[in-house]
Amino acid sequence: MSGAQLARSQPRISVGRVSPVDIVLWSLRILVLFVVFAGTIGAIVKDRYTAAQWFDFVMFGLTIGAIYAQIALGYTMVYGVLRLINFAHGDIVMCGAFAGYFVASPLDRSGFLTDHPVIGMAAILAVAVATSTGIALLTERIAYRPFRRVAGSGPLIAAIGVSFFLEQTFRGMFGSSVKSYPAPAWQRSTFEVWGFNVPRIDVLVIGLAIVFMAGLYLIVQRTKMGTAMRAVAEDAEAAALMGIDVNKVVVFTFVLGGAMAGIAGVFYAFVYKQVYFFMGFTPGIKAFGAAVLGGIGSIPGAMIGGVFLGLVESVGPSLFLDGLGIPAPYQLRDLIAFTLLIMVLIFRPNGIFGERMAKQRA
Amino acid sequence: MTAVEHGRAGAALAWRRAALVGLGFGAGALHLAAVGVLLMLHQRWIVIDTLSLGQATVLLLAGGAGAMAARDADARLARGALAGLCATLPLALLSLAMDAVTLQPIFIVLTPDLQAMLTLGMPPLLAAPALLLVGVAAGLLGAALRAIPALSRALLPGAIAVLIAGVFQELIQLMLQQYEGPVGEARDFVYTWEGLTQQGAVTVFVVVTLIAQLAGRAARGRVAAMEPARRRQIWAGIALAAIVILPAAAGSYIGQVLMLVGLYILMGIGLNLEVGLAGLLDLGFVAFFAVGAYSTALLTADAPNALMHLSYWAAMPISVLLAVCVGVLFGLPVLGVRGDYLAVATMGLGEIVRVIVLSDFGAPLLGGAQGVLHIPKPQIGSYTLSSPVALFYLTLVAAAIAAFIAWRLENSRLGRAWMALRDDEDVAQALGINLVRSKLLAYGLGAAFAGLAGSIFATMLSSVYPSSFQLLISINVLALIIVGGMGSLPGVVLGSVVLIGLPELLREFGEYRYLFYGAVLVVMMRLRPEGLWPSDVRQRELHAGDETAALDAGADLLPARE
Amino acid sequence: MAKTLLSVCNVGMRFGGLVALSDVSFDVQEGSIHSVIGPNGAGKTTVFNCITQNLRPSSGEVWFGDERIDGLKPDRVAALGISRTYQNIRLFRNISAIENLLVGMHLHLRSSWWGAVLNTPFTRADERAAHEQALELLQFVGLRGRGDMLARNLAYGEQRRLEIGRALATRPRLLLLDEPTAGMNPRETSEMMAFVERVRARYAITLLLIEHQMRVVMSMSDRVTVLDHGTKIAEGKPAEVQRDPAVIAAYLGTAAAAHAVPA
Amino acid sequence: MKTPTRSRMPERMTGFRMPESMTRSRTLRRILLATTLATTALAVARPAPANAAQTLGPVTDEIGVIRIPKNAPIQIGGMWVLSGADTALGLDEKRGVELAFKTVGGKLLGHPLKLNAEDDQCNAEGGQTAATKLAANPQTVVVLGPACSSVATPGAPILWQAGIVDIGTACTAPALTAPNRGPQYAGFVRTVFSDSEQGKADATYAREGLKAATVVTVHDGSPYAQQLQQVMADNFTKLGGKVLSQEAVSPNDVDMHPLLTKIASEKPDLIYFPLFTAAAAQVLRQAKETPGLEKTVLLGGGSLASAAFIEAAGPSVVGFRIGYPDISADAMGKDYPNFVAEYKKTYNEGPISGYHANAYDGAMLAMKAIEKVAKTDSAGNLYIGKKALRDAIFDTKFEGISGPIACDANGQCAQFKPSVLEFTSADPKTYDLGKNPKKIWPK
Repeated sequence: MSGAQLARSQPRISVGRVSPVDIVLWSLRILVLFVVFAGTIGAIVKDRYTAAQWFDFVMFGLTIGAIYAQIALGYTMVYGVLRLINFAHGDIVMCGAFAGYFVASPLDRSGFLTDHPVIGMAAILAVAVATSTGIALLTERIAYRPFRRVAGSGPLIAAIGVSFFLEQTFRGMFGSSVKSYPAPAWQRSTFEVWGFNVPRIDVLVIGLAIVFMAGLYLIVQRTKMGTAMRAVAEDAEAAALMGIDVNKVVVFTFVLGGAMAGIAGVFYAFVYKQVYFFMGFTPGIKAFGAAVLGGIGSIPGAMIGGVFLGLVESVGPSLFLDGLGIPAPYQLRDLIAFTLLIMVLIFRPNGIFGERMAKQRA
Repeated sequence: MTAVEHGRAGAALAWRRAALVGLGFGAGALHLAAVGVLLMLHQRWIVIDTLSLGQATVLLLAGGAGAMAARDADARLARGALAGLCATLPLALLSLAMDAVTLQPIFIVLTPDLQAMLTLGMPPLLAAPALLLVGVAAGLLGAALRAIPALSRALLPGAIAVLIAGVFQELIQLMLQQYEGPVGEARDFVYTWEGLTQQGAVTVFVVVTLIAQLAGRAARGRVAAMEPARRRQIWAGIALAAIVILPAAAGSYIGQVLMLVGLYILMGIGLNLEVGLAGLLDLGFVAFFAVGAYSTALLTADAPNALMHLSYWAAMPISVLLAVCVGVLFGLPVLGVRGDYLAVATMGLGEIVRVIVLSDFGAPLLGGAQGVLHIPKPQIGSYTLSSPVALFYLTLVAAAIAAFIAWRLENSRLGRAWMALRDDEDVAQALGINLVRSKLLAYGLGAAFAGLAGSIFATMLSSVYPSSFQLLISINVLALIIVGGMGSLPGVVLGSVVLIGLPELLREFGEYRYLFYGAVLVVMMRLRPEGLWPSDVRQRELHAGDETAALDAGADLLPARE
Repeated sequence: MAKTLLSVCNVGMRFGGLVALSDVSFDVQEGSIHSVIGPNGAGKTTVFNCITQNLRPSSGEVWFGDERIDGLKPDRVAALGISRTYQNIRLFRNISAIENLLVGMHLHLRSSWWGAVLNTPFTRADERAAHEQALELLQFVGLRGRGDMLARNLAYGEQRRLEIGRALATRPRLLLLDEPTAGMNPRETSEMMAFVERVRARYAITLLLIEHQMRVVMSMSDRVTVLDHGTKIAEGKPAEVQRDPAVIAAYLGTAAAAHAVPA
Repeated sequence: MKTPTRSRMPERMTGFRMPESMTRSRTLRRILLATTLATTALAVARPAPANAAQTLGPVTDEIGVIRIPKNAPIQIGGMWVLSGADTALGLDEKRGVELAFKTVGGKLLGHPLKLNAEDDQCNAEGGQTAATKLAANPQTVVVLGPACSSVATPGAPILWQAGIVDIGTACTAPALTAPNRGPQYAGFVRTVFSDSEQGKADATYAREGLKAATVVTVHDGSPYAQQLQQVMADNFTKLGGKVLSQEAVSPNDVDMHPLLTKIASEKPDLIYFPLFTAAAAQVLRQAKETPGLEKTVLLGGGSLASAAFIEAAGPSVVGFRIGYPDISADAMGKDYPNFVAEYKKTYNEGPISGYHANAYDGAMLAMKAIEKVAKTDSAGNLYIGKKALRDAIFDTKFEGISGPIACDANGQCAQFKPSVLEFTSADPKTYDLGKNPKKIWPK
């Protein structure tokens, strides 16, 4: 039964037709809701955090969420067009961050990044985007194109292979140590919004992420290539019959996804200051979760899903788990993320915001 | 266009292809150099003071390019030479570049050592052409081997034997190490601890070439007469026999490696029920493995947080049962989730299990980061199965039982229901197949095998740590059944040997294990997506029904078609 | 008059805002051939899905014999004796023809999975009987000797017949055929008609048929229901329906008009 | 519908497809039989295990003698994590050993030294395989490593069963050298301190040096960090302090802000986080940006004493403190600076993790002990008694570059003198134990 049917069928459950499966699913919902509500009430009763601290939680969530959102865009577009979970997308983010590092580091040492922040950042972003895009295209050409028409798990496995390959290649070439991104002074300063202190870099990341994502949205919605992309996502065969060059569309998709990955990589590195070969894996998986959350194939969905995931991850442990008195709640942060992902997959496989993707993708 | 022009265009195209093939191999060589593999290989001799593994790799790449380029009928050798040239070109350029600028601050492995390897100590301006020349020679040789079958028949077996003897020298020496007397002397003649001696290499080459010539002539007729399926079976039988005998003969290390292979076979068989038969893509399989391991640990260990102190044999069935329960619990919520989404959902479930096992939240029961220690080994009477070889045979028995069960299930009513589910869930349901029951059975039975593997794993290590239950395990198991051949039992065995056994045997290159792994996955998917040993098209009408059909002949004379 | 086997009462089906069926009712008499016709998009296949519970009707009731079946799971419906084929053939493409039939017999095999593992005599007997029946059925649908071919490698007509064979393997009392002659030329169509007649003769089952080709409908059906835009516009004997002004109106102006105009 | 079975049906016909191997191939059955026989024969005829009393050449030993022919290398095993995310940790130690070999010119007693380094993947199963492989090589004299206690736990008993001593180079779990560690660990020593001492010292510093009344600890789910923070927390309580909470992160986490905000709400005097490079750098950096933690002292663990950590943490590292064995001139070997210079020269980067010096000392310990017990016969062959070597290792005392080395009865060889170091510069090139970070306690 597809998710769409499941969702529809829920309200029609009548006594006598309730199966054990339904009972399990309902108890699952009740359990999660219980944890959320009891935890929240507990946290409110404990009253441990000040308003400024809650604001900080939200701000951190928005920042990481904005980055998740950008990575999620790559997943969502590729999945939309190719029905492929590009498992290596997180590693393409890593490639961008690495490329950016080799520009940012000398620029910072020479003082250029402090003196000319805009030009410096543009240069870093440009190199990162170029690298990520190039590698995304290479992987598409070498590893994914042969699977264009293959169903089953082959493409997913190839993508996993690409992921390992990229990680290990970068480890081999640049070493396994953690490299530190520069932190010019202007990034570290904070300013005040409604009496709360906000780090400038966070605002910059969120702001630029919105700008880039809006740009992407316009490209997909307004340009000829974007229209072709949506057509292929809807029905690749029909689109090919209409004279759309599917190859070109796929390449274009990877270009867009790679570019967003490069940008996300640089932002990620500027916020968290570290690059190393394994850095892309975890955010990659989480961003995929964000894409599913928002309804895979939907660009606004990926954005909202990313931000939502970031918020839940940031606020959740303090709000739900700490409230219940669970020790070391931040160790269970991934638990919250994955529970959210699974709940969405079970109960709303089209995503919280997706509607149109109904049948063929569930 | 005239025919001549056509021919000319075709020839130009073939030349271009040869160059491209060469450059492709060259890019591979460059990649190996840049990530440090080449240098690491260079530090290992195949034949001492003569040929390093790194040099052999470069030669093989150039030779391979030559052989690939020599596909067309004419100008084979010349094209091979071109391809060989192109295959060494990137390395030659790299050596020149390294001479001009220091690349090491960015690319950490582009060290003077690598430069020394590429130039053999010569000045770069001289070394680069020399390298290209070597490439041309290797390309020529590769092309010649392809073009002249007699040549390859004469040279290849010996060369391959030398290569194997060199690459696996550590392993072979370990196996021979326990023998003294003539075996020991032969060993010392052929090997030193660094690799093959020169006289050893020559000996191996000559002996193997002779054997190949003699045996080849004798066996070719008989083997060729056999049908391919049967030939494959014989080979499989021999390979299986080798797996069974080897640990007893070769000692604990091989036993240990094959034991890991056996555990993965066990898990592969389990996952194969889920993915190969029922089509339920599961990336959270490691959770069942963890449940099996932790149940055994908590039921038997001499640790403060252990629940009981049962014997291993009592704990094992309980562990399997618990794994089945968790499998069913896993399956219940994701019953309605399909395809790639299912993969992600199960991956999430697997990660949840790992996070809980690791967490301080679960620590009072599960031991948290410190794991559970002091798990006893299984005992039969007064004999303790403590050596890797003994435990290997335990695993082997478990795997054999699992394979038997899986094979019986595959050909049963339930197996058919699973295959129907895999192909079309809606139709299967419309034909009266109970989805909930069938899927939960797939999860439960798959989990049983993983739980069994986990249980053996726990007693093998005498300790369990949460770090042993990473997502990587699930990916490994999935990859091995796909590399082996989806839905095929021999494929599972083959996949485990290639993806688990081989990297274990080449542990000295462990640093690059996952690079190899990634490359294998991609290459496999491109060249042989159906797997190394795909499941046969199952012959059910004619094989089981032939006799009936023959008996019925004459009784039914209805036309075959309307 | 024979008794009613299937009764569709005021069934409606909505997809979000889209109304696919509204208030459709008809009865199928035991032993008859009943056809559902209508222009493209009239909701014929949706009716089938609502009967087999591949879709749950949004409103109304479906009765099979004395049992109300709407809201049941499709496998329960199949167990009660309703089986179907699909407009675009949906065989299990990656298993052999005979295995397709064996899957169809799933409901009537009694062996359990552990019986299979232990290879009990009961399981063996069960499987042997199933195999024999499958061979018989294979013969009946004219595929004897082709049982080991993967279903996807069979010719189109063979796939159609195999799909019917698979539906028969569940031993239905009511068989739903969704455009069995779709994509066939006149000769193949005649063969298929003869085949369907043989099915009815041999298995004594009730048939509910969706059909586009009027020749088939008019010559085979005992009774015809006409749908248009999700509502029933006519029902009756073929000849009556043919004369019905509403039906003619529905078909005129569509591509199918040529077929619909009475000969 | 039950169709009666036709009597004409041959018995063989069943619904199942018999595997061809069972219906058709007699050859396979023969192979199967031969296999069983061969296995049994081999299992019976296998050579006796290595660890029995043995006399070879001039040496007699209770558990066996290793004979190294003239010119053959002395084979030293190594097991560290050499792949995956923790590669830097293991590689750093492997390099420490390689440098130790280099200082003696790559030769010992006229035999070349050969390091057989195995990847243990920093997990128990990897350790089991690595140890089994090293133990299977009868020429393995001694094994250096591992870096991870979860490797040593299954690995050391396997090695000792073969009569091989394992010198741990960074595995700090207290249980490994506890008095009740069991006879299977009799062959395990380590040239690195135990967490219990480190944790105790850190707690003492926190109470006495810092006068901290409250602490929050953070670990990353690794056995090392979890154990260390637990020991520290227990001792801190014992000394009259209050542990506000014990937090944890996962090693790949990058966003520590929420955690630190939570910690800030508890207003601790001290945050103790003995994490590894990546996560520790994040905690450190982000703690500086978290309001409410301005006055809180941060204290890290010994795994952070490396240039790589300075590189990863950037400017926030200045003023950061770590608990570490005392490496001031009087406590620490004076050769350490030379060692670092050599390291940089050889590997073109500064030390990439924190335990290279312990590994170097482990290798030196092994070589000194070998020199003591090895005997050469007239033909130039070298003989080493296994039990004698073990005893020699326990007896050897010397000044290592990580401090004095001398083993107690339980195999604890690194003598622990506590100290606290403070980083003084954010430039990785200035990394120099003693200067950056420099010792600030005890004064």
